[in-house]
Amino acid sequence: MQVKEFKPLIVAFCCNWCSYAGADLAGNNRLNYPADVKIIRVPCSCRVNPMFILRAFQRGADGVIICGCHPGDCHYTSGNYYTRRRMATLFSMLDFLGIERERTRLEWVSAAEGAKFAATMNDFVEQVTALGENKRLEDLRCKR
Amino acid sequence: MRKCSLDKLDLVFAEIAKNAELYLPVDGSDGGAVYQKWTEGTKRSEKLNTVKSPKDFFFPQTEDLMAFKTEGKSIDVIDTRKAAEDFVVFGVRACDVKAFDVLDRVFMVEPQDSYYTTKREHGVIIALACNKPSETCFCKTFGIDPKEPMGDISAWETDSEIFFKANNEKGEALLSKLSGLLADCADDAADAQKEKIDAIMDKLPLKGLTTEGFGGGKTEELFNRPEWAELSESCLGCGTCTFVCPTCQCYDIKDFNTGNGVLRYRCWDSCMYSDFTKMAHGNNRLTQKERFRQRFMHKLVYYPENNDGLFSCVGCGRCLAKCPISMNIAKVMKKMGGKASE
Amino acid sequence: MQTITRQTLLDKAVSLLNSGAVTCVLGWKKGEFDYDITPAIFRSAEDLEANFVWNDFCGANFSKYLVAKTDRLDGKMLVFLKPCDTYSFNQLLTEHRFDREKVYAVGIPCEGMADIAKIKAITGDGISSIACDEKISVTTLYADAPVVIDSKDVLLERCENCKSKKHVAYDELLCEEGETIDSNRFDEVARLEAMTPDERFAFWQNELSRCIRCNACRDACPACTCEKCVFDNPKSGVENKAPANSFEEKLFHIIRAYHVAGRCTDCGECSRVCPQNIPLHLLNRKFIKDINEFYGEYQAGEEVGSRAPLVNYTQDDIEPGDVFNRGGDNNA
Amino acid sequence: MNNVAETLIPKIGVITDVRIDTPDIKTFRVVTRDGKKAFDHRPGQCAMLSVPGVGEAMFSITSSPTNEEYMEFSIKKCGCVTEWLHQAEVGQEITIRGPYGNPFPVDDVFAGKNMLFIAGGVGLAPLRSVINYCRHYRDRYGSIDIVYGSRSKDDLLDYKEIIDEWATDSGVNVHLTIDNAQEGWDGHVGFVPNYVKELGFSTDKTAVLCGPPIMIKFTLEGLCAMGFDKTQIYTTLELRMKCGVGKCGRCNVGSKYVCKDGPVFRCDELDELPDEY
Repeated sequence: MQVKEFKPLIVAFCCNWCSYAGADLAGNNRLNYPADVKIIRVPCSCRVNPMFILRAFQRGADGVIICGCHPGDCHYTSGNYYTRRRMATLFSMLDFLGIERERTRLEWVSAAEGAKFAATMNDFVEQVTALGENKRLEDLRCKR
Repeated sequence: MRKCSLDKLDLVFAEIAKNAELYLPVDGSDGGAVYQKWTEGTKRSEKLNTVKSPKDFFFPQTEDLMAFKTEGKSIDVIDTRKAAEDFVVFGVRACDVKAFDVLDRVFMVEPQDSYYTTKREHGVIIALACNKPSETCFCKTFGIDPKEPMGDISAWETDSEIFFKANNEKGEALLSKLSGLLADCADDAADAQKEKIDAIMDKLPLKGLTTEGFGGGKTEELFNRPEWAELSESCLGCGTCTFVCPTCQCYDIKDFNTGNGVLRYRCWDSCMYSDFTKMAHGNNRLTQKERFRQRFMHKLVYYPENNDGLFSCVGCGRCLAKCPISMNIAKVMKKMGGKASE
Repeated sequence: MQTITRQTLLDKAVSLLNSGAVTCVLGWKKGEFDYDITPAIFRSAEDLEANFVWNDFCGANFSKYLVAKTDRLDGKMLVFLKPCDTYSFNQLLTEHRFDREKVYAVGIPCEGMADIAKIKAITGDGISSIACDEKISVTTLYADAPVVIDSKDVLLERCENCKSKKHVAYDELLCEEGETIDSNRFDEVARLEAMTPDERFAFWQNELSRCIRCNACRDACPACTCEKCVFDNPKSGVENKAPANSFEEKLFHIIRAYHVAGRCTDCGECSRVCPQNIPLHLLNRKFIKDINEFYGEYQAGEEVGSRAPLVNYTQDDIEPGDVFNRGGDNNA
Repeated sequence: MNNVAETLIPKIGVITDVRIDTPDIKTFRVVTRDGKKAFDHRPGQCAMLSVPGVGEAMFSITSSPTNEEYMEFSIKKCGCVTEWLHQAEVGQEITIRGPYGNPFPVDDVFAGKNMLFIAGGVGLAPLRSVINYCRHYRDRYGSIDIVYGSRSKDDLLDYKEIIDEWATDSGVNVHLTIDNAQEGWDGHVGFVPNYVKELGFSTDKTAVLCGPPIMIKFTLEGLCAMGFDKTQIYTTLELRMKCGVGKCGRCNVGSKYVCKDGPVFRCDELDELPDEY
């Protein structure tokens, strides 16, 4: 029997002012990262509500990454500081419920860091691939 | 009537489980009893009753109704109904058995609800008399006798033996399959146990609670009574009472978009919820008082009016035990209607 | 056993009501049995005399009622507050959820409230009466003699791990000023943290799978005072009246705990009211423990107007990636 | 068991025509995939229409049963389902199940009677079915009076049909009114209840009312003041519904379920229900 190779579905929430442009730069520079990363542009990383992350998992994501501006560089002065607190507590809670901590990540990627964006995505995809399918936050109804 | 010794009961369970799934109350990790599938070694709960009622077997909390595939402007309906398997539920109490009658009169009248009806046809209920009723019990108020539970088979338990009596063909068919394990006995064999139950029933604190003042035709008399305001004053508007209730049958139909189609399912709903009657342009029950009143008026007046005087409360006492603020139908009945004689 | 008597509370309530200082009293009303006590608003001295109770089963936290019940109130409402209730009281004031001027808060001492489920686990079903004196004495239909229980053995979980005997808000205090307590309330959280992720997952799967989505936890929670909850909003996409699968159970409880994180005073009402005995307080305590460890000790409701940790920041906060690398037993 | 009929499982309907009636009301023509009517109905009955993924809602069938080709639904935009329908195009499929509820007693009680129809706004939708039924079997009924009012001329439903067909029928008197005067309107201006009082009908009629609750309330008072008995007046109710067959409990008022015991009620029957509709 042929085993289908597992390719994780990754949802990346990217801040409009930095990492989204960083992704653009990565593309312009022909840097490779897997096509399984689906980018969702948000006006600021702090726009990401914990519900977004859980809903991404429900709808079939195997990993969720949030990319924002480096601390101190937020377009709106302090948005990413709030993101940092929110994600720290949320990720800790997910871990508390026994959900693999490697499935979620927060990274700071500026508009100039195309290479970092690609490297981060490659690394995260590799990490989630190693974990396998998301079973602990899956919604069976959404399985194809 | 047939009997076997209690230490042989597991053999009886094993025999039943050969042909059908068998469910019975077991102790959950939180201390409350819950219906679970029997497998070799499953230990029966000693608790009087389960936290959730057995209505789940026929009317589960969520149930898929159908699915839709949409493409462009076209829609396909997919019938997701599956053929029901035979199953047996052991240890249902007299009150909960009566609750099936209440539900039958909703789901099995025309147009019949096929989801409920097929499960009902495939389920065999073995009802068990209550040896140790709780202080929250008041089934007698609604004419239910815990020593004579109905169901397809009635059962009585003593310290050493268990007695079975089939009440219909379905029950007789099951008992005949167990004939190798059961011995015939006189029809009055369980009478001593029945007397013991009667003696306890006489001591229950709610024994005097009556349905006097309730029933069909009492709408006008009860609806505008000032007591509703006071009774509902601290109601949180949660759905605990409705979800543990064996007779509450209101449901919601919802669509869930799975990303590759639409699943239409139904789930229990509660008249205590603020959005129960909310429409696009308003709500005809705006405050908790009205929603609270609806629940009790439905059980004590509207339902009996439509169902030959049958109340849609069976006195199982679950809401008495579980309401976060300890407001319940017994308090409502005492305040609004006949008084319990001490 | 409670140190303050029903009579003391009754006298206070009646005198304030009769003097016109308050127009109604939020108190505990006796039920059918000795333990099924309902929060109620008393408007007359006669009603108080006849129905007011104070015993080991007065667990209900009244703070949340103030939001709805003082909204269009003429005059003041007297409310009896146990020490833990005062934290919720302050937190609601911080969030401007009720008018302080409409409330006359009387602080009363509390020696911990009893959990009827724990009592029934000892005595069995069929309780005919419970007397709360020095010890709790339970008479049942099935035992010849009453079962006598030390109230300390049957406390509600939140009272076993009582965090404070101090009233942080009151107009009048009917006892000595209490102290906060160095409780062991985070022990169970730490025990879970020390498990492997698989064990933790299995633990929560078992607990949360019992959820029937009755919303009692949310509706009793003094921090859950949204006019319209996201889980009631059909347009939110997550409105689910029943947990259709294990994802929805987790979604509801994670989001609910998260929404009250930093605002939850750890009053324990969620666990007390849960008909399925799910230890929901552990989710809230995990957030409190994390917040304390990441951002410094914070007790919601300790003072009015304090800024909740999740709507605050410093420039050198811990990175989410470092949360698991702090050493200690968290590194399962 | 898939051959057991299940009322909750709908049929597929195709929208074959969308007519823009007023700024917020459209009338949809619905047939099955093979171009037939989905089912037969009686005047005043309802059908459950749904858009998978959006929701299901109860609508009164506005076309008369005498129309054997298709069904029509006049739908006002006010919630999720109706908003979605309003942006639907011809050819769109929806689901349909029914018929639900009790019809108006057109063949027994109404037979031989002089009829008075009073409607406000989209309240004409459920009455149109009865009116057209009575017009079809014109010889079975006495005189027909129709009082219809809306906010403005643009908000009058089925205006063309009213003017071209109803008003030209013999023995049918149409009285139109709008709430506020506007250019291009030389008819009556004023609220429906007041207009009914001004017109002053004799009590040898059977009245059928439908409209916003406030209009029903005052019109009912007006008719009673004229000497009408409540047993002569019929109306149709609307509440939130899910199942349509008296099981889900949502439309329960008193001992009645609006979906199954209504939506048509005689006004004296309504008096026996608690005031919750």
